[in-house]
Amino acid sequence: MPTLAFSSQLINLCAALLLLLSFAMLSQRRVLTLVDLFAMQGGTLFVSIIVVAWSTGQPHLYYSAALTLILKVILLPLILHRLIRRLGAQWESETLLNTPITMLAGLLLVIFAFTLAQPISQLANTVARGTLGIALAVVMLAFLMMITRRKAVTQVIGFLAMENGLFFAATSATYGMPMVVELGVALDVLVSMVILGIFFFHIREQFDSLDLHNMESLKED
Amino acid sequence: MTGHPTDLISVTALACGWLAIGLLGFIRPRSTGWVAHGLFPLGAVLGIAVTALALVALVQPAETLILPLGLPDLHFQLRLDALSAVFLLLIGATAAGISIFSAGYFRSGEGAAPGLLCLQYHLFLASMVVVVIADDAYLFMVAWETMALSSYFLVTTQHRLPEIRRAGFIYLLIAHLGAIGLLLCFGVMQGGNWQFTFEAMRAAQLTPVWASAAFFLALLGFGAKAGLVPLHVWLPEAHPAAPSPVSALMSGVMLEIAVYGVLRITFDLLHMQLWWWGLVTLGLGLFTSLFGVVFAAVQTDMKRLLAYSSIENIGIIFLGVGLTVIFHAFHMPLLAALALAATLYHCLNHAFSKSLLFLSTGSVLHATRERSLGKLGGLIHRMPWVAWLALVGTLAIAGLPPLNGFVSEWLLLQAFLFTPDLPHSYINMLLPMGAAALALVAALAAYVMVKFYGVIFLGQPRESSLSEAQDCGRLERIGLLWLAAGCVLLGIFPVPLLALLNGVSRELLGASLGSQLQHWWLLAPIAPERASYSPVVFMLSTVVLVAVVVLGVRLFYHGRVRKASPWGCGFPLLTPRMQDTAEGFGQPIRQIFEPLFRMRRELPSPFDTSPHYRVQVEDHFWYTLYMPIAGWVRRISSLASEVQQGRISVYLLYSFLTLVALLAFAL
Amino acid sequence: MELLMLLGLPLLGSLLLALIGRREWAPEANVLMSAGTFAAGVWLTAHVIAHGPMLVWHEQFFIDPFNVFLVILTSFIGLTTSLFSRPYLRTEEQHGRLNRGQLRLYHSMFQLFIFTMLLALTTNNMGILWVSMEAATLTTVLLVSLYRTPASIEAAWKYFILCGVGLAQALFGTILLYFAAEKVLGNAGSTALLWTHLNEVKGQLEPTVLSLAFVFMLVGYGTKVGLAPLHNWLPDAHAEGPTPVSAVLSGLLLNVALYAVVRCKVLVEGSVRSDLAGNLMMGFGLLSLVLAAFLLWRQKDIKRLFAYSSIEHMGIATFAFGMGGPVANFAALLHMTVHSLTKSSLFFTVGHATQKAGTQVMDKIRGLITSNPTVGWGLMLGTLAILGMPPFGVFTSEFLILITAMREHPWATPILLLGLGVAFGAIFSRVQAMVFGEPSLPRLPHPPALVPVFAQLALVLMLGLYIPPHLAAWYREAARLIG
Amino acid sequence: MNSVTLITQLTEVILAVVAAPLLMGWVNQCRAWLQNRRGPGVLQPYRQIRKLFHKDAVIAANASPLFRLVPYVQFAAMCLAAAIIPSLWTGLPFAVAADTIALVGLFATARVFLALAAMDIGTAFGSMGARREMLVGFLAEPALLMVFFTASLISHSTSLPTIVETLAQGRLAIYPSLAFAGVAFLMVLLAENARIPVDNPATHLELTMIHEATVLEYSARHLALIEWSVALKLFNYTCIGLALFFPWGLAADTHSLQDLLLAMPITGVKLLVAGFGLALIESLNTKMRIFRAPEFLTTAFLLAVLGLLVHLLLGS
Repeated sequence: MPTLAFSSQLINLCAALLLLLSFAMLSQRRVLTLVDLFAMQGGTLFVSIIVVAWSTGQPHLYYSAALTLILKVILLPLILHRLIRRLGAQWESETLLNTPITMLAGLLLVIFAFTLAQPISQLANTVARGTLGIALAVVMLAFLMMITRRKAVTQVIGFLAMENGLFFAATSATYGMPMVVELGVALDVLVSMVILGIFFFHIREQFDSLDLHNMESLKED
Repeated sequence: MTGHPTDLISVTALACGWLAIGLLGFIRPRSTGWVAHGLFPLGAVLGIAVTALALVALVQPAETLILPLGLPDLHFQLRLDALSAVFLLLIGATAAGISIFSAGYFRSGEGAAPGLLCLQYHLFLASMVVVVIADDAYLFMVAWETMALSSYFLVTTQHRLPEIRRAGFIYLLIAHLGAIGLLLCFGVMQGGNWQFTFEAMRAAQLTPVWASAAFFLALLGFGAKAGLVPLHVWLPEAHPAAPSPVSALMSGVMLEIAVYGVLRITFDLLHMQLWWWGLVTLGLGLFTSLFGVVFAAVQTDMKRLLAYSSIENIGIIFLGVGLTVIFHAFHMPLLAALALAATLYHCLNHAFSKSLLFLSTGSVLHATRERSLGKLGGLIHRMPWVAWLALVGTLAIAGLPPLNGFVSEWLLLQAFLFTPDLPHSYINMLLPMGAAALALVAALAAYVMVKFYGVIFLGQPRESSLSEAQDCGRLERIGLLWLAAGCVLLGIFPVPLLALLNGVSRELLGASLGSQLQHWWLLAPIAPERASYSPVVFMLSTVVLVAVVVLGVRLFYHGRVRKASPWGCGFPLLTPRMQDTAEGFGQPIRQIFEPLFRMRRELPSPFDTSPHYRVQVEDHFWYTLYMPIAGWVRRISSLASEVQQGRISVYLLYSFLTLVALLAFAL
Repeated sequence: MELLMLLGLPLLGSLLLALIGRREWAPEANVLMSAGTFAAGVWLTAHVIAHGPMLVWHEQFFIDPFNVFLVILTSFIGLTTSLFSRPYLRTEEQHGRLNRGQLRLYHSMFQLFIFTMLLALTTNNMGILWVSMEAATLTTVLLVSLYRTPASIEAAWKYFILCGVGLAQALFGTILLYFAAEKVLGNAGSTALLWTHLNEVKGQLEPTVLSLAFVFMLVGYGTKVGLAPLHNWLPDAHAEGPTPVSAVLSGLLLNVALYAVVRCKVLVEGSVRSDLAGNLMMGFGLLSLVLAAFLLWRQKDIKRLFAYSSIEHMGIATFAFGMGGPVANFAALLHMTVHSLTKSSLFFTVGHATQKAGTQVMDKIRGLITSNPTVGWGLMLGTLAILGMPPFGVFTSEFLILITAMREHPWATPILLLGLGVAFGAIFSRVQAMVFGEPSLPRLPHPPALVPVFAQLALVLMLGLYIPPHLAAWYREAARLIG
Repeated sequence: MNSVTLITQLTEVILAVVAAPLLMGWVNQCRAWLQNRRGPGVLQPYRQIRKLFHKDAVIAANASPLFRLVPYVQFAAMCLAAAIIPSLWTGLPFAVAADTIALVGLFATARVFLALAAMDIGTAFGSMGARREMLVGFLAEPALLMVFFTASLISHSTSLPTIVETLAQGRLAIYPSLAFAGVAFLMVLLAENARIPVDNPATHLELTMIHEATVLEYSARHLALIEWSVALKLFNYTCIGLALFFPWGLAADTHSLQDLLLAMPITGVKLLVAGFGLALIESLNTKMRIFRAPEFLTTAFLLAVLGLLVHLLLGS
């Protein structure tokens, strides 16, 4: 198609925004800001889903959009904020890799993801073609973030960001999974969040810090 | 499939009977009386029954039977042919003696509960029977490993002693190695049609390469069980560790079962035999026998000594197998039959005489609580029964006429004498070396046995505690007598038995010594003018001559005897400790065969106030073969443990990289 | 109906126990529930055997021979584990390592875990499969961290993060699968994730997408199977959780995860004409086997030891599934069965042993066979069984796998044998030292529940000597389904 | 086997038993002459034996029945050996019952029993003697066997009479293999019969003696039997040597009486020569250290095997 439909352009914009945000998260070291970024990512996701729903007229996508809004934009960030305040874990200690190199690695990942998604997006008959690649990139960047961070909280945020990427893939590339599945996934995410919340306190009381280097005792010697 | 397989069914029933006896032990597991005087004699009776059945089956055509057990598409197949029958005979006859002995041997308060021992012991027997009659790879493996397991538990009866635990571990490890070899061997032999019945394997046509692979895998698998060098290391550990009846069973029967496996695979399942297999087997056998006997000569623990002597005999047996293969490969059926007869006969001999000796060491152990040769001596006065019966076993193992050991060695040497007729020039240059080595081994065996018997039973007791040693009980005597009688009979009437063995050679080689054995009293395997030996005449004339001389001396002179203290060449005070010790007896051998050993010496310096002397002889293979392997495993595992190093980021990195790699691979 | 009972009972049970879990008789209730579930499982099985595969509730649930045998296995081991945990947890409570609240959590989560397992097995929807796997992870995370000790927290955290991330990949794979499927089945809502439908049209699915999807799913579910190098969570989780949990992790969770992988493999093989999936699985299998075998030599903690042995055996099963073909699949299914039976019974005995010793360090446990013969023999026989000693069933499956490997992929045979040999030496040397020798342990307050142990070992022994024709036919059917 | 052969068999054995001490006496006499001594005369061994038989036996207090049995076994074994070895004629029906291998076995049995008896009393010297006896034995036996093998490979038989007949008929064919075998046999003979250079029958010096140490505890009739069997052993070995390497003149068929009668003087002469040769060797050599004995015997063994190889190589 010579020029993309407006909706597609919007979706691509959202996709680009998501990618940008994940890079931002990758480089961000203040935990609270990280949470905000995560919330913004959720927001972008929400917008994109709305756009897809509107452009394709798929009713059930509105539900999932609502889910996203409640869960990822409002609920989880709130919980995280409170937790972090309670635990006093505002500052991320030194990352394992320094920022420039992390960025570089991220860039390579994006390229890899695009090449990977290339053959697939050829077959995509959905409004947005490149989205799958971007979703993959987001997932991988989140992965990278989890690898490089040292605090339990940031790892969890990375985990959630990954979830975002998946959601984005599900909605934009395939117009959303069956409702049952989405509900299930959402439920899982919520529950896991709760459990993680509990966990933070356990970790705190056991190691009196959320730093992961305390948790390297189980190994083969 | 000949009619109704009555013999086979009854053999199976007897195996189950042994199993049942074992389970009965659990009715009153702690009562020695019930187990020892109730169940073990019963087991012995079953053993005799097995013997009788085997004798019947030897002359009858093969029978087969399929049990509705096992894998869904591979039910348990059983087969009873002449070869199985011979080894059934071996198992039954030996087990009968050992069981009756054990009935008197197992005392309360020794190691595990008698009921448990009873179960393991009879499971061991039953599994050996099943191995011999199994006719498909799966059942064979199951029975084979059950045999290994039950014997392992028997070996570790006294598991509180660390060296016994070690022995058990080494034993099971090497047994497992062998089992793996066998598994591979069967995998190779199925020959493409993926049938694991022996029937199909007989039909399979392998290329020479694969056939050789199968043969050598079998040699590995069964050699590990038989104690072929360098897989022998478990034997001198496990045999001393086990209770004596068990060592008797393991050394006298289990090792021969391994020989059965080799014969079954080489001559029955494989459709071709290449002469160089025989050469390799023969070489291995020679080396093993020489190795075994030389090490036996320097041992100071009586059961270790016997274990090494078992290694020696296994070597001789494999030498016979090799010779058979060579003759068979060159299409000399009669000679092959001769060699095979010698092999089987030696199996029987070894079964009887070695278990006899192990049992007598058991009695000595019970009477004196002493295993080291350095602390025994003079027991012929305290325990005459054991001593005189052990003398029979000693002479038999030493291969002296007119006992059984000599017969098989005679046959083997005869077989060797025919090797110049082989069409292959440098084999018949080589094989006489074999004959020479065999002669050397036989002579060394005599040396070893004189040491064994002389140090334990003759001379003066080296420890004061020996003076209250008690002779063995009635049941034990019966067991020993049974085995000793076996040795003598096998020695004096070889011809009828060899005639029975004809069935085997006819089955495996398509030829037999049948026509050569017409006189029951004269053993002339090829032709009387060529070579002949008549143990009956020999025995009789010896006895007559001795009697004549004794009477003559009594008649012409007198029988007056005065007792006096021994004459010490004018040396005033002789003490028992001045007798030759076991080390002393081994010293010349240590000197002559020095390079074979790895010795640690502690020699006293002339200025020592309290000089003390210690020599420890060890096995090269342990240090050059087994230690390095263990080292490698340890090194690799320490490398592997680097993977699991505790940092979650690293773990995440693993999965990340795996993902990336796979994605790249999938594209 | 049977299905309703099967899934309903454990769910109900978890709620119930969440309420009354503090009561004295909570363990009995737990046993009761598990027994009910088992009964339902048997009923369901009978139904399937009688009437063949069933497809119920808008095709959302699908029972065929393949998963029904896992269903009955799962419910059976759930039952035995609940039987075992009764005295075990009582003793733990007396030792003051657990309080009533934790017991309540344990019981309710145990039932929930069983529920998720059964859901994952019976569902026909790849999405629901994913959801229930994730749920299983969550429940087991709580179970692993039950003791609240630093070590257990750490183990649970690693377990959670690694499996969470892994499962995220699996979800991506599922999305890709859906992406490919809706091309064929149309975006007609929910059918495009139903395995039965996918299975029908697998020939038309887009190969490139599916191969990518399989990679993601393999990495995802493979993490839960414990395939090297994704296995790192497994030993920690096994070693630090309560022993009943280790038993169900090894006995059930790994099986179910492998089940998920195999379901995906079936689809992918149908679509991708190459044997990519098979090769990947074989590679992972061998790697896990060998790595685990060598790591076994480094172990000091008995539960870690058997955890690694689980990795090893999962490797073998994965390898067998990778090879494919009737015999290999048959063997793999058999291997899954005997491994879960043997390994869970092993963990039961290990549980008692460690409770007596008050430590999991093997050097401190000696002479079990003297101090407590039943435990000692259970451990010894179980070990011999798991090491593939005839006449136990593990030997049967390994025998079949080996001969198939020899036929199909001769190069793999030495690797398999190397792994098996090394593992044998490692495990046996340690277990022998614990079972034999001078006793070092006192007796226990509560008589150990060893009925499950010997029942399961007897089953394994029977499978080694005699596979009932029904069972054989059933395995064959399942093997045929997997193709 | 008819009565004639039986009679010849018996006469052969009886002659051997009777003549054995004579040979011993002759050898000692020759040694005496070679050492410029007068010597006790050839009948000395008979006197010795007779004297011993008349004495009362003194036996160590802790001797077992085995100890008293052994001398008889020794003597019986040597008689059996004499019955197998064709000293006068080859028609020996008993030889069917035991061939050369059995013969070697027979010697081994005798030796083992002697060693056991020596250990029975439990004195330092007895057990030392036993050990040395066995040491000599386990090297000498294989050598002897190999010598027999060489001969039986030539004659395609292991029965001694057949071998001898074949060799005798062979009209002076040269067998280089037999040359090797001959030397080996000579060395074995020296070792087995406790002659110089391996052992010295005349000494009782504890540290050097081998055979004597084993019989230290025997006295009177037992000692007599031992002495006699020792003489018989020497006789047997000599006859084996003669039969293998100088087989001419032995009566082949047992029915022509003059053959039989002719055989006796021939054998007698051969024995006299052999005895003198033996004495000569003993006088020319000195006894070697006990630790050298293994080397000596290993040489013998190697020579015998070499003979075997030479035969296979040259086919003669």
